[in-house]
Amino acid sequence: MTHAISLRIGPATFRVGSAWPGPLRDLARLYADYPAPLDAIADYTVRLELAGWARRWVRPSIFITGDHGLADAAPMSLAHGLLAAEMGMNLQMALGWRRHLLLHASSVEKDGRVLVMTGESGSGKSTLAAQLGERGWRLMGDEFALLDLHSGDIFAFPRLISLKNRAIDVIAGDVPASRLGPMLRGTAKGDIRHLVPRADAVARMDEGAPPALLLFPRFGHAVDVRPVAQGETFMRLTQASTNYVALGEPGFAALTRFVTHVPACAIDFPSGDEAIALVEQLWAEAL
Amino acid sequence: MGGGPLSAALLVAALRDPASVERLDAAQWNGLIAAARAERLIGTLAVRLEGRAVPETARPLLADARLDAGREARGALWEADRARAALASLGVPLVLLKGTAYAAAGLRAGQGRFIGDLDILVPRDQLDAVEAALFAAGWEWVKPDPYDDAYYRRWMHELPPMIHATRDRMIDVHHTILPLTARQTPDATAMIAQAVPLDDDLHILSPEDRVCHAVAHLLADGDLAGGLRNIWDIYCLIADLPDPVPLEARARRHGLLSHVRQARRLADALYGQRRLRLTSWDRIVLRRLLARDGWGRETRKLLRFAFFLRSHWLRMPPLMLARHLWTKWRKGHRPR
Amino acid sequence: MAALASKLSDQDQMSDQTPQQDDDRADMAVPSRRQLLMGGAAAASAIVSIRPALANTAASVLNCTIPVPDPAKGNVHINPSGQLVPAGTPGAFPGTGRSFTGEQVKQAMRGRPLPGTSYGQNQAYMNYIRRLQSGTSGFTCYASLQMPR
Amino acid sequence: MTTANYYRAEPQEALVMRPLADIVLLYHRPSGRTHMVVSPVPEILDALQRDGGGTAISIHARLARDFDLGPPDEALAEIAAHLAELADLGLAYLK
Repeated sequence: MTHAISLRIGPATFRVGSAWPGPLRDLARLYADYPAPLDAIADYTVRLELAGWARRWVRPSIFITGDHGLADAAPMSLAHGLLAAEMGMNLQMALGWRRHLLLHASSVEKDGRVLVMTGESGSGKSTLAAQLGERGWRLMGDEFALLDLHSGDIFAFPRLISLKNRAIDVIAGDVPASRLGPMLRGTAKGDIRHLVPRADAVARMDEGAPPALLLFPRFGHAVDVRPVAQGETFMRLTQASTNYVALGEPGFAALTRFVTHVPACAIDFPSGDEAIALVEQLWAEAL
Repeated sequence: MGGGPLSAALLVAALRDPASVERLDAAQWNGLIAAARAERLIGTLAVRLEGRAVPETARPLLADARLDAGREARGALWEADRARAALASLGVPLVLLKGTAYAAAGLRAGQGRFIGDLDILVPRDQLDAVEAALFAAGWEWVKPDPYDDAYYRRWMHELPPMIHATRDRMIDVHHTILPLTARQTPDATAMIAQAVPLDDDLHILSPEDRVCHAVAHLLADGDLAGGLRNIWDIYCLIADLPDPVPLEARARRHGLLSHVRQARRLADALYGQRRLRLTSWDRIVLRRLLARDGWGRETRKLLRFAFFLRSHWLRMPPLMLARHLWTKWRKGHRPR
Repeated sequence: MAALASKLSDQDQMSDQTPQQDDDRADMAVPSRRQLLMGGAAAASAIVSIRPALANTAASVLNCTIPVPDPAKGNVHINPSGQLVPAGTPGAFPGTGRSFTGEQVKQAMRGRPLPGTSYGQNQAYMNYIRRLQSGTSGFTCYASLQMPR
Repeated sequence: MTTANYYRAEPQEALVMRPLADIVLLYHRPSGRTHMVVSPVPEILDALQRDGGGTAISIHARLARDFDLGPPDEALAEIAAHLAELADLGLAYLK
């Protein structure tokens, strides 16, 4: 492929190839301060290919593929090239990662312990993690949390945070432009702008820590807190993990230890501010 | 544009001579891994490289692949056990084929192998009973399309594929090993008669028939998709033959002698000592098999398409091919 | 899961000991002659098997589309219950010739009709999508949108 | 669902059982599958494993010693239904 870049996010190294230079220029700028890959051997190859032979000139659009791919993947406009590259990397992790139990969850760390938040996209887990990341917590990831199969610690996958729609105004306002990606309008999930995690979160991305609290956030509802039983927590986490079944018994043991050690609550909140107050209160109670 | 040497060549060299990987640089490792994943040989490669000096960053990746392969084999054996339980009441000899058979018998060809669907061979006259028993045990048709169904029943060597409702695993029930229309007509009854029991229910083909089946599946039927994996199977199966002589006679009996000889040459050229003389047709097949670049992408598209057409051609006589393609074309099948 | 949950609600505490760490067999000692909950012969299943959530999360990290109907099926129409019928069957809807995105189908599952469809068309298309089976294009995308079965 | 069907138990080392506060988790090594179970399934499995196998009748008798099972005919039918389901999942083997 004419253009290529290697980068490391947490424990995973990616080789991203592209038929166009644009997406890789954005990646190079936004991932500039990330610790470099140990060498050029990549855990995964991502390919941003032409979505059809005419697509180089006529309405250029990208077909995302790589070591792992989805036949049903929708072509994406070149204007959303950075998002396509991020999705390509996420897809390799979702379909291929085996070194940790992969949870579709955001995670932040404070005082050496980790708060994990899981829920469908649109539940607010990513925005909440991004906000906490700007308020003294160390952001570990807004999309994937890595549960270590031996220690039970959570490890970071601090990819670029994807701020969606309203969250862009809430957060982008008070962060330096150098930490912001281009405004991507009209993607399948609305407007998206990528935010680079803070410098210390990037520098400390290899530091794991034990989980202390699991939350199931739900944006847009009256404030409410409900404990979630271990059985239901276990079931919901197996559905929020793309590699639980693939890991076999080590996955079973790691998830069983997690649900028997980490208290879980469902929290509803109408807006970000209530959410942060609620989280800080529950965090204090959990310790 | 190709991104370094053809990665498939790197993959074949690494399987043939594992020590050679110690001379690879990072770019070549990336090509090797991309090709191994695209050809679904990453597990086989990882098992083959166990104990070799590999770069620090490649070690966890290969370890993951070995663990995956182990779980893959267990999943395949569990499917075989479920099929055994479903068919136990019929008293039908259940012959495992391909990957599941190699894993069940602990053959070298099964080590690290990607397995995927469960393939079984049953006597043709038991097909309806087997189909009913599988339905009762929770399997369903994958594609309930009447045209495909009739086509499969009349011309194909197997039932239409079935999938288990809750386990999401597929099963292919064969009553012979080549489409009825293919020129070669292997003797499935003889294969079942010579099958080797693994335990009181499950059987696998005899050593010679295992080679013949793998060859039939690859050369006579396939468009060589997964060819590198199939030839690796054949290379291992031939190497494990207690005595090479009976293979020729068995191949002749199944009408596959020329194909078995070609497979032997290809296996030797890719994975062996590379001493056997190749025909020009062999070289074309090898060019098709090695058509993958350093990014894991398929290259030589025209050559690949030619083999795609060939696979349909081999499957049925010309007149029927025209009607089949016309029906599919009318129904909107466009080769992607 | 609902069946299991209902059984849980009136299930008294299994055993009050704290969950052991790594001992292989939990001790089934039961202090008193406890009433073992019997839901009757037609008891809802007391076993829920975990299924791979691969599609569920994979496609949520990637936009996907569902062609209605699968172009490989040729020019067929869709009857109200979502089955493919020969073109021109009365009461059936023509295929759209376009694909719906995962997001649009997810909204439709929550009541907002598929864009550009009449009420009847939307019902027929959603029934078609619900009947998708592995091997038909769009199945992985659809499987990924469902809550755990 | 005859109550006289004899089911052989899975060997003990094939099953890992972990009780949670409200449910019992079951990992079945040969299939690599995880199941979540509530009473009476863990008790039935345990009885099956203690004897290496059993029928709905024998298991009903064994459970009746430790538990109050309610009307016998209903309990027998449910135990038979669960045994059949366990066999479907490969957690027991119908002889």
